[in-house]
Amino acid sequence: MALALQTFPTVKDANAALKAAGTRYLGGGTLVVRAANEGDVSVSGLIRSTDPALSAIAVAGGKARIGASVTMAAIARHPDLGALAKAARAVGGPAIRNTATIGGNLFAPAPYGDFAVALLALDATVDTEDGELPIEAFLAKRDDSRAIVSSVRFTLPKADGFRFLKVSRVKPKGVSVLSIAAVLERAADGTVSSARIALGCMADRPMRAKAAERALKGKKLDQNGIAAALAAATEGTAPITDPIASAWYRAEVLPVHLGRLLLA
Amino acid sequence: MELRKNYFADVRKDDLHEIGQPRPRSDSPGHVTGKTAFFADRSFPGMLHLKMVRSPHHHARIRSIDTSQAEKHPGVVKVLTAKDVPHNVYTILILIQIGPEDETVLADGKVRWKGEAVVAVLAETERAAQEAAAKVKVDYEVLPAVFDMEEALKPGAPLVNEYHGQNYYLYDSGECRKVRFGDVEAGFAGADHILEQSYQSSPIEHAPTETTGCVVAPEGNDRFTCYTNTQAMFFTLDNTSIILQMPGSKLHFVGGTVGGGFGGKVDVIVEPIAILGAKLTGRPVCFVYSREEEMQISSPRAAEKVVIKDGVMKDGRIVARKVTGYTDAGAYSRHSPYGAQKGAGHYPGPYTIPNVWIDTYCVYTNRTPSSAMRGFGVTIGDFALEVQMDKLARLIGMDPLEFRFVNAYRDGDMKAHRQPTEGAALIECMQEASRAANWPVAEKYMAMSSYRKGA
Amino acid sequence: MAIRRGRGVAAINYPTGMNLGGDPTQALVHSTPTGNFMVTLSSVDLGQGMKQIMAQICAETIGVPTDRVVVDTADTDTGPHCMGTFASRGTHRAGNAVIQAAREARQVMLEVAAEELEVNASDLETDGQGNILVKGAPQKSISIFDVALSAHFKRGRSISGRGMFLIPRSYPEKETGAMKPSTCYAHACTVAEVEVDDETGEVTVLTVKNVFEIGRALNPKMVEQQLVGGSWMGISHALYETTEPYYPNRDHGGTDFNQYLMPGPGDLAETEIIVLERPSADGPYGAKGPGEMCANPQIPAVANAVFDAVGVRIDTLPITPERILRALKAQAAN
Amino acid sequence: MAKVPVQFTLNGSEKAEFVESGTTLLNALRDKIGDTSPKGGCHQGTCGACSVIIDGELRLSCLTLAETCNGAAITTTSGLAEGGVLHPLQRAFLDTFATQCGFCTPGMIMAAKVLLDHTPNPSRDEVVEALSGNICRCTGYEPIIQAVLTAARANSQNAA
Repeated sequence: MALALQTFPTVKDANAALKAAGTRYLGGGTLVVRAANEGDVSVSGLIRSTDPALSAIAVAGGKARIGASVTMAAIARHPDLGALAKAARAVGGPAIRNTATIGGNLFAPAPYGDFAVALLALDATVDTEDGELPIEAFLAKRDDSRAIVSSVRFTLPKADGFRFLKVSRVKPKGVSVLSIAAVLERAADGTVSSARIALGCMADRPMRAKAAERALKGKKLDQNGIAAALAAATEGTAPITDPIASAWYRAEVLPVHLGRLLLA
Repeated sequence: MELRKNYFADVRKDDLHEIGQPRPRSDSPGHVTGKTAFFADRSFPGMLHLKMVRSPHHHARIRSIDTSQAEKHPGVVKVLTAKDVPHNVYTILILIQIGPEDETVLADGKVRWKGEAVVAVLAETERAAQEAAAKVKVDYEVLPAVFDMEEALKPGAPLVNEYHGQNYYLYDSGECRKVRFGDVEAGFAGADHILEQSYQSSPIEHAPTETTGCVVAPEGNDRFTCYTNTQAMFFTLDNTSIILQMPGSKLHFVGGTVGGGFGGKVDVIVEPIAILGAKLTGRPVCFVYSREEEMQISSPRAAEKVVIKDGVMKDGRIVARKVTGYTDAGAYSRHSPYGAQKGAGHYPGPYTIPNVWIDTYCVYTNRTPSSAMRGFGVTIGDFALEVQMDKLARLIGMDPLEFRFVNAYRDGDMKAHRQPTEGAALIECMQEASRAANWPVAEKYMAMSSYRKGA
Repeated sequence: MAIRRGRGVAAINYPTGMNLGGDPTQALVHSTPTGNFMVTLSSVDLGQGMKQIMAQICAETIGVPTDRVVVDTADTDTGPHCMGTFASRGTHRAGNAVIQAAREARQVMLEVAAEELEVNASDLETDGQGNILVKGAPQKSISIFDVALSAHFKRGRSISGRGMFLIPRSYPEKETGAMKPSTCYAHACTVAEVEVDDETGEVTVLTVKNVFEIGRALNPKMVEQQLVGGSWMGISHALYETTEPYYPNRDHGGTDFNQYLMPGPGDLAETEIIVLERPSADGPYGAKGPGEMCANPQIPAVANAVFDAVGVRIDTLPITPERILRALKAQAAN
Repeated sequence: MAKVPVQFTLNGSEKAEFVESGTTLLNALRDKIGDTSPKGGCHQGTCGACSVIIDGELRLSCLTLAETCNGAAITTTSGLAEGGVLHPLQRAFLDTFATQCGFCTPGMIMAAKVLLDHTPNPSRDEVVEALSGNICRCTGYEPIIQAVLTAARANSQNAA
């Protein structure tokens, strides 16, 4: 069947249309249009929604709600999302960032999806018509998810509390060898009071480095303080092997890069 | 960039009007305005799109092909299989008498690499061609495959290509192209040190920004105009003429504006089948590789293995060099037998060595056929040779740059393939590099010249 | 963490042409009625600028400015045979064919001029600006514009020429390998300076200093284009590129420009290009083929620099961070 | 096959066409409207050769469906020269010998134009970032970076 695009004014109507076989939701197009161009004939119906809520960014009271159609470029230039600008700019070149959406990034398979790694570290929640879901739970079942993501919510990190690193072979734009996002809070004595560390490319989708997080609690961010966290960094990971790097390499250099990020 | 005119000024006249002038490129205004016409910038009413059904297996027998569902698919105009191609088994270098014909335009009974073309679908739209291609049913019996050159050369390895009968190209000199100069074993026997090392590469893609392709328009006069980005117009025309058993006078090729070649567009792959499609349908046909096809289906630079054994004296002279080169041709010859023998003509590199032994093999494996690329037959060899030179220098405790001066060829020196050196300039390049990189070498090397008195 | 620095050198030569197959190219040259010149070929311009170079070669030979030459190429209905654009043969083979054709056309042009000026053709020369002068008496002259008009409408002469350049095939001798695999050779020497991160195996190429000897820089700006781009490709080959990252395993081949790795605009080494010219005896105005060899010496130079930096040899291309890291770990284990 | 109307301005002039639903802007521009300056190098969003400017933003026409561009203002490289006078970027690409095969050039010029429209005096790093989604296989990028910096200098001199 030939390809056809249907546009709906509300997410609700679009969700209803997605019930039909052979349909897929069109976000920015970096995944779906590419698949169609490359001859994926399993999709014949593209569904999108022009619901204004999908394009809205709301920041208030230290919390952010970002519509799923908001692009990486829009996040990168938003004055209240400065902490996330580095992570948003890590996605693609300028044209891709004008296209790639925050909603789409949640579905991007490794080595893509660097912004979703940031969202995971932020402990974001994902809104669909089924309600609000913690991002970790959402990512776990994203392959079966049919409901349109309408927005993503998270608490803005404290100044300097958010760290992000993307390692790629090609500069300034290349896909990830790995990416790391960390939200760190520190007590008055400088020790880590809470840590959330998310990893990209260390599994088929973004994952938390929970052993490293635990090992970091109560420690100072110095060479000795982070040693246990680095030793535990690869616990639970199943890195991908792809043309960029092997699982072996990713596992070998994860502690190195995590250490550099934590000491930066 | 700096032109250093002080070198070779005695053999060069610099009084020309147009030569040596940095004239603006006549093609650039078209490029910057987007007006330059590449082949794909031409389209014709009623143009069909050709998509290829490709083998999902590295090596398999084809039990049957069922195109019936594809043929019924809306928008499909023609489906082509091996039986539609007049002269289906070909090889491009047959034009210079390098046979045997060993490759199928469309697979016939067997596939020998993952991605091999099996069925061509021509439809009104790209989408219809893609949908119909998905409906072609091919029943395969998977066969053992071989990917490693050393494995392929062992007795009992799966036979990749029956047209050769063994997993290497048979030259008139035997299983390899040979160069024999001096007495290499005597050279090793008299050497202060022996160093044998092995070097390896993997396939490299030309990755031009414009993918391989062509647009074919049937003319009213029983001729076909093919707009193509081939690197070799008549090579392509003449091979097409053979494959389609069609007089060359029926073919008109237009090209010459190519979005990057680097050797990747010298194979004759897209044009014959597109012209056949145009002939059988009477419609214009467009066959353009997808980026994925360009990356994994079009011929890459061959993987190579190079084993170098050197005998070297404490004073820096290399007295014997034995090189064994293996070129991974993949499943078919294309240009690889030529590349392997070009390697034989290139070793032992730009050095004068009295005792040389060279064997270069062209080996068949079940991977994408390799072919020419920028530096064909030489690039990987130079990597091996020049890393080996670095190792030799360190082995005998010499500066690596000085070590090269000791061995550099100069005018009149006899090369291993028995041609006297002419027009050498290696020494001068190294002298200039020594200055530019602030890598000083002994004055006697800076005083050397590629010239030899009386030569 | 340690960033360790090293440098390496490599020197190479490169053969011009496809002698082992037999290597012909033809060209035709003719003038228009107003003294512009058309070069007809079937050679292909891949972006290296062949059309422009053939125009300059024809212009030099005829004795007119380059902007009076038009190159019509890569149409098999009009252009005579060319083997193709590969093997660093384009400039050398087609250039020689254009010179031969242009010389023949020039001879007719001078003969017509001689008739108009009532002198011997052998006493005439061109000024490169579009005029034909009597040697030693430059006040006696005629424009090529007028000569072409005369040839067309008065003298009935075709100012045209045919060029054919053939390197006959060299058949390697079976047992000794005696052969003539090439005509002239270009040369290069490259010094590369790198930094290696010994915890990740990542390599940064800081500088490459390339010296190329190319016979003759027919158009220095275009030579620079080739050499700069080639130097980039050489580094790319050394450190990044392959379609089969786990060769001979066939899995995980890249299918796009994200997966097929090449240095990006943020990865560029500081690149110095120095050109020497030792004109080749058989090249057009001494030119050799620089297009391929310019991408070769960086590969071993970078490999040698990596060794100089961290003391491990990577003898398998590409020299990836993984290969370096594995070698460093093996080195540490010993 | 269902056809849908598309209507937008291309380089200042109104265009209206019917295309099959799901047609990319790249194919609509090239096959229907006849502007072949955007090139199809990958159709994956990985090479940048198809770059165009849509409502002031750099976009990849191969990933953009034509029917989503209704009412938009689209600029392509073929529309940059005014009255036969080259845009400063085009001039700079000529002067610095920044084109070889020319296939990536229109996309590079689009990426550079968006940069200079927002950042008339970019740093080298900003130029590198702006070009980072565009692949060139011939030049090694340096001449293209120099072309953009040259054009920026020419612009600022004209403005002064």
